[in-house]
Amino acid sequence: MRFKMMAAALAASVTLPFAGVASATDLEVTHWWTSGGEAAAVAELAKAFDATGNHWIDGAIAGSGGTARPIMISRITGGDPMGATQFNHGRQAEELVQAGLMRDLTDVATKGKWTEVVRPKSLLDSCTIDGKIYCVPVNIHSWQWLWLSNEAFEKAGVPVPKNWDELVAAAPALEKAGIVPLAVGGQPWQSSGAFDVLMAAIGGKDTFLKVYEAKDAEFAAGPDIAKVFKAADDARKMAKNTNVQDWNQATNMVITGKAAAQIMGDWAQGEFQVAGKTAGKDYSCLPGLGLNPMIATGGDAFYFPLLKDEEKSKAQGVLAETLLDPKTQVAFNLKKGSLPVRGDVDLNAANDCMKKGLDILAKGDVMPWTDQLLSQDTQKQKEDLFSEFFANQSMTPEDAQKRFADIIGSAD
Amino acid sequence: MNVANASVSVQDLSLSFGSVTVLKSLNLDVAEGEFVVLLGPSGCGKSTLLNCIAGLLDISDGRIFIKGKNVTWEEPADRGIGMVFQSYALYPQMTVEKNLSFGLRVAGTPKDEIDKRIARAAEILQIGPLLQRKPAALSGGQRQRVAIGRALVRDVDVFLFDEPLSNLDAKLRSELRVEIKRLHQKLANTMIYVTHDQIEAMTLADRIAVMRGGVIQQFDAPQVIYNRPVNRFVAGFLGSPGMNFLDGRLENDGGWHFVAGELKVPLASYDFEREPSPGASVFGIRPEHVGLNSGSGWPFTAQASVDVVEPMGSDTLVWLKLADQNFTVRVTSERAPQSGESVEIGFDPMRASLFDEQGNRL
Amino acid sequence: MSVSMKSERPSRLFRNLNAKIASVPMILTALVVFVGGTAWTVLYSFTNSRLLPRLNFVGLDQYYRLWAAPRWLVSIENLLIYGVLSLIFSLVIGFLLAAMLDRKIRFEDTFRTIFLYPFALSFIVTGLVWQWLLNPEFGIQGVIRGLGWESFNFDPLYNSSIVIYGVLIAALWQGTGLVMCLMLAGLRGIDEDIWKAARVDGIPTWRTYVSIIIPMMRPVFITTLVIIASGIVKVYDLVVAQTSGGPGIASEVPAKYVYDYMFFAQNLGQGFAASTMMLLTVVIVIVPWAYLEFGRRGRT
Amino acid sequence: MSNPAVLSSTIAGADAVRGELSGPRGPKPRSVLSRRNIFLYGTLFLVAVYYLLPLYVMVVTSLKGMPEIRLGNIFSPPVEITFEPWVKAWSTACTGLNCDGLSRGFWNSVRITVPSVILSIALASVNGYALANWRFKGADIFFTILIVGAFIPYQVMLYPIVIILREIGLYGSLWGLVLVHSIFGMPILTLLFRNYFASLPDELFRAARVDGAGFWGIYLRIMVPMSMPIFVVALIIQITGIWNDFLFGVVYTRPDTYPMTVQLNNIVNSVQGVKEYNVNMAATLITGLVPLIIYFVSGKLFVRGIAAGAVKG
Repeated sequence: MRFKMMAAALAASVTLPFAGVASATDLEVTHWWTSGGEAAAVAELAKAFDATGNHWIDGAIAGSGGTARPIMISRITGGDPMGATQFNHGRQAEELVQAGLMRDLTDVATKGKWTEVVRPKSLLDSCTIDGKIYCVPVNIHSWQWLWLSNEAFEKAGVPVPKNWDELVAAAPALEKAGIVPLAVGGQPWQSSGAFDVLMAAIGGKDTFLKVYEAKDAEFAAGPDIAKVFKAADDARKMAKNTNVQDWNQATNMVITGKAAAQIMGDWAQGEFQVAGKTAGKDYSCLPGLGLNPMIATGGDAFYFPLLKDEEKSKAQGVLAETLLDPKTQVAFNLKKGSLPVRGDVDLNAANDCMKKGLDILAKGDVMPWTDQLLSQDTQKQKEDLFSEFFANQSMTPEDAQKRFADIIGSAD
Repeated sequence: MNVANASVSVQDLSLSFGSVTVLKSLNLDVAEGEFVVLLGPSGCGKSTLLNCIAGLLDISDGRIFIKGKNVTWEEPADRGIGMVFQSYALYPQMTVEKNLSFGLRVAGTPKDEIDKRIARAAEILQIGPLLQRKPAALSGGQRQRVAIGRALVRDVDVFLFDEPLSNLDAKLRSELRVEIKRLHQKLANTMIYVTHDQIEAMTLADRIAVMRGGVIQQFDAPQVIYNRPVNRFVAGFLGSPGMNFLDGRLENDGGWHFVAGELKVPLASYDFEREPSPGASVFGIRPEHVGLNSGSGWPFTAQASVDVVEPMGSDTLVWLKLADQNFTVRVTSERAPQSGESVEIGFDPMRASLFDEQGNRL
Repeated sequence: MSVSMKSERPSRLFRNLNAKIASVPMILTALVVFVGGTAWTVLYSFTNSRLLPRLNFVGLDQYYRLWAAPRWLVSIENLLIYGVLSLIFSLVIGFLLAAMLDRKIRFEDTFRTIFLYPFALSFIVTGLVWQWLLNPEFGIQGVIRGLGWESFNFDPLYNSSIVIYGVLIAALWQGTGLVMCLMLAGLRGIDEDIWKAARVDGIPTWRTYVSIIIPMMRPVFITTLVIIASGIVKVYDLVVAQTSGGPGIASEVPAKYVYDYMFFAQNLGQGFAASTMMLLTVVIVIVPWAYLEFGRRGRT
Repeated sequence: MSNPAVLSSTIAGADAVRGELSGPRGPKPRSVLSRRNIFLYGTLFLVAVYYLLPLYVMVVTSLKGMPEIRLGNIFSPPVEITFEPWVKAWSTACTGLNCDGLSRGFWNSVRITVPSVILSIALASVNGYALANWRFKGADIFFTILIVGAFIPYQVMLYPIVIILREIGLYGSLWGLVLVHSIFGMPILTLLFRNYFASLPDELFRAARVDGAGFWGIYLRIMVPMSMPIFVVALIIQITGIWNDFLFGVVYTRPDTYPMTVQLNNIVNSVQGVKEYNVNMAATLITGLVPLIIYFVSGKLFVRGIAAGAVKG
């Protein structure tokens, strides 16, 4: 019986791909949003775009930006560009723009008065090269969050910490209860990102900018940063039993109470939501690790390769408009767990954590993030360093700091 | 011989692979309808020469004419040759009939013509019942017959055989040898036949070309080659057991003599090729040209002691010590001596071959 | 000479013309893709190309940086360990299995199929399965601990110092079947008389293998070596699927460094410099040998 | 002057193969229950377990439900067999917005594999034939380059290939990918074919030339029909290699023609909350099914084909 059903299912699904062909302009959109919360958010964008009479062809490539980006870049440089593609805004697409491969969106932006609605303004600045606008920011993602499992602390019999230092203090109790105090997945960008968060939280905005914007290697080798490395050392000790790779598996450890905390961007919130958890009740969040509440204005943006096809170019314009449409912004960002890029939208539906973020944003406590400040090359070197630092307990914070300073010294 | 009336003419042919020269400025003219055997030890270049004639190897220098036509750079198929290989080289996936007709089909010969030729070849070679079989289902002799048939159907002027019988056992070999001879008599085609087997060479050839080191040593009728070898190599290569060679000196004391130790052979009856001069030389005589204890009647006799006696059925080989050198004599079995015995040998110096220090015939 | 020279020696170029035409794809592949691609890569390794290749020369900067990068050094070390061990183990295991199968055993087909099937699976699949089997929580370690041996410790993928051996286990699982197959084919190609002769001479079996059979199988070993070695240099998918280079950078390999720096870090120049180093090593090791093996031979 | 040992087996390619595979050649084992036999079979059995374990775990896991996986150990057989993971992997697993599982990729893989296998084998066999039988000046140099090319990591070549494909206008098309597969399959396949053709008796080739067959005539009418064993080997290697390819499939095509492995990667790597190991394993098995079946069915032909000359240097 079961076999028959399966066979039928197989047969049905085989014929499907050849069935539906859309009549409106098809636009292929590539991105690397494939986790539960991310996929749900993309679905909102697709829905909004389809509603304009066009058709969103989804080109999701799993495995984070590292897998997806080379494919996207190859296709753009190889002369077979997609209709639109996700990049982290910042410096990733700079050269593609300079090579004249990307479409200038200034006309669409002027029409939609983007300069007025996009907030904070720095987002649009990242999209602007030589006075022309080349990308559409869709959300603000900030890294500086500490996610806490209320259940884990309850189990360990300690109060839910209010900041990073309290978490460090609670670690022994957590470990005794068989709970991993801090979940850090094995992917290199996670440890690297966690370190940046620690720097911003412990050192503050000025320290952060001095290292990453001014690229002051001497300062990076100095005592201020040594403090950050000390904290990173605490972090890796707490994280040493994590044993997972993906960020959302690490998040899942917090969701299920196997781990007490995770330093992760606001996109983690999407996972809590998908799991049906409520902010404040099941989990807590501490922006800026509870030390230094700030919002980094990193985030995602869509870029539009220059296409020859008139129809498609027109559809690109429509998509660009749609992405910044207030309704789309709300729907997308609620699912994604990120903050909208326009200040004039109604986010009543937002949960506790999101509201915290919005408040900080409203106060203007914003800072740029490494995506905007550092080249991918420097980022990668940093990732190599911190993934080694977090995995290899025998590497001293001093050694790591020395290498870190070298990287900053040669950064561009 | 003039190129125009030679069936196959090879002129100044050289072949080298890199720095290795395999054939050196070689000349060979084969007459119409002639059966020529290329004979020599392995590595002498005889198969290479055949492959050059067939067009299977690109030569480095020289020219090749077949039927008066310069075919030096023609494709093998356009040279009017048929070739039979040592390993038969039958196409394993084709039936005998397909094997026979492959070349004709490639050339686009009409179907009825193909059938006619196959029928004829099958009749000549008596392979009619095998036509629908695959080569794997044939015996060695049958395979070789098919291989010959493949050359036959092409209706060519020149047949090339590349050691066609070496993969067969002794009995089959002699059977097929006769058959090839019969075939030649019947077809009267020009045939060039490569072998290292001197019996095949002697029995089949109109003329034999003895080769060594890429050079033809002697090219003549089998009897001439056998009886008047031009050099020591040719003399030693033909005949089994090989020719006896005695090292000694040529001396002239009132007539030419060959002297080795106590042995002194008068050479009055020897037909010198050129004016001899005194000095080191080699005296050669074939074992079958020597008599043993046969009394008088020989122009020359000498005493020798028997070393080993080898009965070979029809006759017996007697290994002797003559002037402290090895010497063999072939005698009929009933006249065989005992080992250790002292015997008298006799021969006619007229039948001997004398060579100078360089091994060339005197 | 009574006959005129009709056919002149044809131009060298047109000799074997069809063979040359048929070899055009090969020649193009060799020249355009392999030589051309390599030359292009080497050229751009002297530039500071980032996301897109640009001819902005910076001399040997990329190489200085490469050899100063701890991750590159770890990668090289890993490739050495992995390469040497996987070469030795796959040859030894492959040969032993083949020798065992060659001993007139029953169920030879079954055993052979079992040893060979992993080769049908991609490295991605291999990596995933072994990642799972070696997972300390519910893989082999977990199961054995569950049986009561609490202190049992086997977590190669989560232990920096032995992680490369964890990768090796999976690689051997996937690759030895093919080696066995090649070896078995080689053993089957050896004349049975050799065995008889060895037996008559009273040579022990192991000695026959070592002194007679293995030397006779030289061509098989060479083909096998080409296949294994080319796989080793290229190892990438397996590491990505199994460990992603972790923990930390403990299981990084050169091919992954190349890929990561070209595409993640968007530093083509650095990726090309690493590629060039890999190519250089390959060329130094392979070319003299390949030329001797495949080039100088022929014309028999 | 050929070696008689080779010549004796020249009667037929098929014949030669049969001869070589007449059976095991090793020394004859002693009585059934000798210590030696126990050791032999014992070792083989243990090794077989090592080889089968991962497959067993994959199959067993793919038939379990998630709760059972979380509780039980990976080696225990499923308490309750469910085909749910298989159905999900095939038809409903999601990547981004596309929730049609592996089914879409399956046909793409077929469309990629078939022409790639045909073209790559056609090219490599002609190359091998030209190298073995029609040696021309310089051929060896190209062949050496090709063999060295086998050692170049694909990642290194990604970028130059993008440029080449762009210049010839094949980037992003199915034919571009077919070409890439043919190029990268060329070194090893050419080596195999060259070795095989070189092991065939040269006299057959000469006989065919005397019969008037040209380069292509000999290839098609003499060589190919005699070379089924090596074609089978090449077929198996290529089908497996191309079917399992991920890198080229993802870089040189577009999403609507992504092969199955890309979908596998998407399913396995796009973690939605908890890793669904059962679905992952089912997806893995489904993806590996085509090459696995080929191996289980034709394993014998594979060894036979390799024995028939592919490894004779």
